[in-house]
Amino acid sequence: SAADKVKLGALRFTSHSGGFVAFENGYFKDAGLDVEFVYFQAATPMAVAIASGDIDFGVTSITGGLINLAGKGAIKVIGGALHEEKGIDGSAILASTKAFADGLTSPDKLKGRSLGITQTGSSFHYMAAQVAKKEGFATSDIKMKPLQKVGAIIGALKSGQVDSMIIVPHIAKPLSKAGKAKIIGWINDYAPYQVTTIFTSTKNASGKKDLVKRFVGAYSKGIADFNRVMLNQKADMAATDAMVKQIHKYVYASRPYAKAAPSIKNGAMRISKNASLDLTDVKKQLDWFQSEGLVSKSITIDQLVDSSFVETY
Amino acid sequence: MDKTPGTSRPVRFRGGGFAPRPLGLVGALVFITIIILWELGSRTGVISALVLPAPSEAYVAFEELVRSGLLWKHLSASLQRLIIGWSSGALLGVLVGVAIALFSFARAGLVPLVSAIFPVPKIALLPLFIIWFGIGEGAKVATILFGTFFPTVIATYSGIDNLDRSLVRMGQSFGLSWFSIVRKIILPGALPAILSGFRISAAVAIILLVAAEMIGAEFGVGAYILMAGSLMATDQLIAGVAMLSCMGLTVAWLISRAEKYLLRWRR
Amino acid sequence: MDKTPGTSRPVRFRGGGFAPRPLGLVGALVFITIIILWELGSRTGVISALVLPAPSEAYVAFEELVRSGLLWKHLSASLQRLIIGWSSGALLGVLVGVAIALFSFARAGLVPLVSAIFPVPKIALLPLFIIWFGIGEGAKVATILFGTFFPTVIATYSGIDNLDRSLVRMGQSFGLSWFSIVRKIILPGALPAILSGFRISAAVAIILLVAAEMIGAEFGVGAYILMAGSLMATDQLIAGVAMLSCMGLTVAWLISRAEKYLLRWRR
Amino acid sequence: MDLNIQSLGHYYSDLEILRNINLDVPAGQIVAVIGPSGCGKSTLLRMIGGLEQPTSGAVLQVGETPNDSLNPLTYIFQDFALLPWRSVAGNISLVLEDHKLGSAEVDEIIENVLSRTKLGDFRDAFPHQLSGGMKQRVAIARALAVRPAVLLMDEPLSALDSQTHDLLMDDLIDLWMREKFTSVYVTHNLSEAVHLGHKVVVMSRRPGMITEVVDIDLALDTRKDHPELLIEYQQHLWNIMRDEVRAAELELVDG
Amino acid sequence: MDLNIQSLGHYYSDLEILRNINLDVPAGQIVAVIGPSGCGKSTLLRMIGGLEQPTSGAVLQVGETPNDSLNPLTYIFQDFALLPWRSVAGNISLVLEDHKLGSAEVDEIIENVLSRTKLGDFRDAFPHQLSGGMKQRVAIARALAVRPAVLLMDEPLSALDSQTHDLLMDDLIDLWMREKFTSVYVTHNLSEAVHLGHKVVVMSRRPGMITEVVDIDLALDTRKDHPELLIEYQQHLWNIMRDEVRAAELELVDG
Ligand SMILES: Nc1ncnc2c1ncn2[C@@H]1O[C@H](COP(=O)(O)OP(=O)(O)OP(=O)(O)O)[C@@H](O)[C@H]1O
Ligand SMILES: Nc1ncnc2c1ncn2[C@@H]1O[C@H](COP(=O)(O)OP(=O)(O)OP(=O)(O)O)[C@@H](O)[C@H]1O
Ligand SMILES: [Mg+2]
Ligand SMILES: [Mg+2]
Repeated sequence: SAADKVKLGALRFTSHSGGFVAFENGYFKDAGLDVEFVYFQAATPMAVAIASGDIDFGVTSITGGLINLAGKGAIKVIGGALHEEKGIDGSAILASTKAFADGLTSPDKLKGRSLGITQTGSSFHYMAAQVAKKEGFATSDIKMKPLQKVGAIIGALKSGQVDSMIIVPHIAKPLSKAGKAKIIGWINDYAPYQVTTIFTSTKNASGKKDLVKRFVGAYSKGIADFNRVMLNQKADMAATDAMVKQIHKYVYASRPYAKAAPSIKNGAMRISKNASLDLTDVKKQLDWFQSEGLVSKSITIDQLVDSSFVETY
Repeated sequence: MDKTPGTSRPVRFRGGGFAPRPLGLVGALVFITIIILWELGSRTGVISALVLPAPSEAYVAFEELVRSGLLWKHLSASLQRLIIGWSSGALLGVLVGVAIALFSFARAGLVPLVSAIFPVPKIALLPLFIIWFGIGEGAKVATILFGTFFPTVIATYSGIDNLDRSLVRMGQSFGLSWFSIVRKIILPGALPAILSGFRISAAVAIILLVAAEMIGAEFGVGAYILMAGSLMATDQLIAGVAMLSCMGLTVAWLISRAEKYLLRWRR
Repeated sequence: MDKTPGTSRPVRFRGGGFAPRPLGLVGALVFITIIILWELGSRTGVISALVLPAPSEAYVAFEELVRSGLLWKHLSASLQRLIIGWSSGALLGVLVGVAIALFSFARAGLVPLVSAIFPVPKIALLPLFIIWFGIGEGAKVATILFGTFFPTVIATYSGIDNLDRSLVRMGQSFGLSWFSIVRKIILPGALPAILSGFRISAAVAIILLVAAEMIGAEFGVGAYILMAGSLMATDQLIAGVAMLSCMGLTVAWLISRAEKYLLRWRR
Repeated sequence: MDLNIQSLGHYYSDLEILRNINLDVPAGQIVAVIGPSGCGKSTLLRMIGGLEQPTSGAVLQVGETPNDSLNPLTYIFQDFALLPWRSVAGNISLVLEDHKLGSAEVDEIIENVLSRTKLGDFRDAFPHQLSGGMKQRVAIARALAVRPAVLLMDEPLSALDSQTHDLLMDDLIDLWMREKFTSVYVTHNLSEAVHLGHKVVVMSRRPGMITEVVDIDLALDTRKDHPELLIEYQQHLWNIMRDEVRAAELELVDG
Repeated sequence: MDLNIQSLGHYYSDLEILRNINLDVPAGQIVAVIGPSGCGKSTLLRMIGGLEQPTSGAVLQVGETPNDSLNPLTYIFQDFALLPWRSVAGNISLVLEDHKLGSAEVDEIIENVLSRTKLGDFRDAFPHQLSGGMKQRVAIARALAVRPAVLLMDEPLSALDSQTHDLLMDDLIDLWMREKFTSVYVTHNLSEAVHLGHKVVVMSRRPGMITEVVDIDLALDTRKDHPELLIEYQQHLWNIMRDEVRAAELELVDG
């Protein structure tokens, strides 16, 4: 029988490599899925496009917007992707050189400092709240500056308009190396944290369980390949280069390979094995969003997550 | 007059028309109809509740805003940015527009520059704006100023280009100073075009509130909309958008008043 | 003539002026100067390399785009959206503008609607656009169409409002049909205002490319800029912005040509 | 087609412009209207042509309009009303385009009226390239192009030098001899009035009323042969107008 | 202040408009210019007033301008050139505002010129509310307001009825008797020319050249008493112009 047509929403980021690798290695085809990538420039339109039925699957962080859409019965989280754990590079906390010189040398000094985030209710906002909680001060003690775009936050940090930010390693490391900012801590110290999740429309999750299962299975194979090679790059340089080449077709495609490769390599973060989902942390996140009044109190974890597809913990 | 009236008929009236009369209530009626239809559509499920909430829900969100006292904070922050940004952008725009219309050098040098910079999306330049103007009020006002400046420039110089030069020659023949000619002949003559440019630039300024308040704004209608958008809180989103619409209506009404007074010489 | 030439002097020339002459090269010179200063600033470090790369770096990024063959893909995708979106927006805008200018009902019903909807930021409505038009070309074209429609409406009806009605009366006195009067008297008379509206709406259309291509666009100059922005690839960002500027310059040049031909009757 | 003006009155907001105008314009006659500046002559003409609606009274048309006329009631405007974006020929073709004429016929008509108004060299000039008198001639050419049954002329020869003036006046007389059109002819030139008018209507100062209607019982084409008679009529009209002004001044003194 | 026009010539692109114009306008004299429509009278006037630059030749001014004049060289335009957004009074105050006059003085000047042109009732009317003749009178009033030393008039009385026309012509004669202003007076009305001109310049068809200059040696204020003389002059001018037209027609036939 003909393969099922499936549209997968993606951002051209290294963190979406699970899908790219699975596609390149033919795992989707093997599962009887004819996957077509649909690229987005931002996460919100991707979530809406799933709600409107324009695409079938997407991968992005848990945000207030995602939870609210789930609350309206439009989408369901079905698996995990990026997961912060101790010992593996994850997002870093950066201080501007000015603030660093001024004494902001570790995350516990963030009290009273400004922090650039994209939006209220974004994953950056949540991470900052976790840091504040662990370091023993209120979230409101950090002055959140919503700047919409990562690029804008970086600009603000470099020019000292904000004191700090939280950002993925392949951006954090070069900035720090170039002396434009200082890494003062790692988010994985506040782990575990389920950063991104795989989600689909409620219709798919309840009506096409078989298709969703096959999709998750194939995606997991891609994740396994990615983790094996990219989290251990020194072990097999040839395999690493081969995979970076695969990924380069999708990420930084407009740049020459030589320029793109380091960014891709630096950007490799652990993707959850078998797309398993840290349900405990997802619950924690939901509670936080509700306690901040960012999403409706009536949304339950069952509305947000369909745990029948992957292993949860 | 000695003809029998049977064979005669009045000369057909051919004049008139081409000049709409005000029908005050129709506008309000249109809004009410749209809102009622929308509400009905939402209630019956014809309009998916997913992204477009019923007007009543948006109204609830608005009430919440009033109750929490945040409305005024948002509004005053935005209005301040709007007024400063728009009025300085419009003023600069008229000045530059006049310069372009009157000086060969200004025209040759500035028109291509305007054509090249106007189409650059403000959002793409947000990082640069932050570097240049910081994340305080400066950047926000500058965004609005930038956005209103260009349409005003174009409306102004096109309006002046379109003036019949014979009135200028009259002014020169009476020995009016250059400044008098500009102020008393050129600017009033271009005023209809400038006011229509203001209509456009004021709407653009309101649109740009959202872009401006992307830059680290805690309060402001734009910031409220952005937050609602990222949270997919569509009821708040619509409430925020409705506030922008009301601002637009207010500005349009003010400009209509100004036109009615300033352009009363038009037949 | 019998006077000695010593006591006589020519009558002072008071006319002329108020009509800039074209100085072709100045425009190019301004651009070249700006780019050279910028490059120098970047090389000497006066302009921080952080967010504003040197023009030469942007040029390298552009070359890369040419070499990879992606340039044409991006350009053709964007141009197609622009042309369809802008031309349908402008056409609809002129039609609605004429209706507003001529029919009492259209004016009363539509002007408030235009004033209320124009200031709504397209970005805020992206989610709605996706639901209404999907994520295909429809939503992108619709975004541009929406953006160009409103300024065109305003420019058109203001332009017609500003026409002297005596020419219309002349047309009526010769028994011209309503349609002839609109086509041969009203539209040509409002053409200068409509063309100036086109200048504005074309720039707005280019600006909106970025917003439009937020909606699941794979190719397009806007998508390229968005991606460059999210990757903080400022060289590509500037290269993309420069492409938009070039589009703006091209459109402005085309409109100038059109004005020169269509408005050659102006003195 | 006769025109029949019945107790017509007009106000612009509070200003009374015309009061109780009763006038018959019989088919095939030229009615000249004279009166002081601002007394409402142009306004009256606009009402006769159906371009404006009187506050009171009515303008009736009696009998049928001829079939071969493209625009039975045709105007020559005091301010010319030329489209600045159309050439001289374009301004004339404007009023022909709505009638289904072949392009050869349109060209022929344009050629004809342009040569009659001595504008042949300026076919393609734009209005702003014309002198005042040339603009006025374009307006006349345009009116002639539609073969009017009734010509409503508002000082049609005012901007012309005496040579061109006499030439076009003769042309109008010839035209009338051939086609016997009906006309209301507003002028401030008494000599024009007595040369062209079958009757001359004298209007008073604002509010414009009809002071007197003078019939001139001389065939149009023979008038040139009776200059003394014409001068007599002219003197008579002059006296009426002077008396009117005197009366007005007395009124001012008394009031 | 005399004006001295030396071998002036002008082209509009390829079209020759004026050819070798040599003319003296002595201080305190009115020079009337007549000629066929489109021959370049308005163009010549614009050059005399410094509003346009001739292709060749020059206009010289000899002697000093008087001090009490607000605008020595003043125009009355053929198309009135009124600002539509200013009232009648505003159009006049426009040309006074740049001179540091007290507002009382400005009001007085406006009052004076409006009453001289019989426009007192229309102080606050906008141009579109005026009749053609009233607009022309506003243009005259505006020119009188600046106490010109040289008046450049382009058919200033063409839109006026005979009464108002004569009234304003008398007013101009009175004014000249009092102030002996210099003037170039373009007209198509031969009677105006002989009533007002110290000399009358007859121009030929385009390209406009000076065909003849007729001196009229009669004091302006006594001319009304010699109607037969004036008619003789008028007839003479008429003959020159007719000959000119005949010559032109012959040329056409031969060419
Ligand atoms: N801007 C222009 N461009 C081209 N030709 C022009 C321009 N202005 C005037 N002309 C031409 O110059 C000639 C003289 O025009 P001008 O207005 O001086 O005539 P005039 O003697 O004042 O005529 P009239 O008595 O009809 O007012 C005309 O043939 C006209 O077509
Ligand atoms: N739109 C208007 N609004 C107000 N008043 C007007 C308007 N149009 C004309 N008038 C007034 O109506 C009166 C008559 O004007 P009209 O143009 O009919 O005079 P006219 O007899 O043609 O004069 P002229 O010989 O000077 O052309 C004038 O007093 C004028 O001020
Ligand atoms: Mg009139
Ligand atoms: Mg002239």
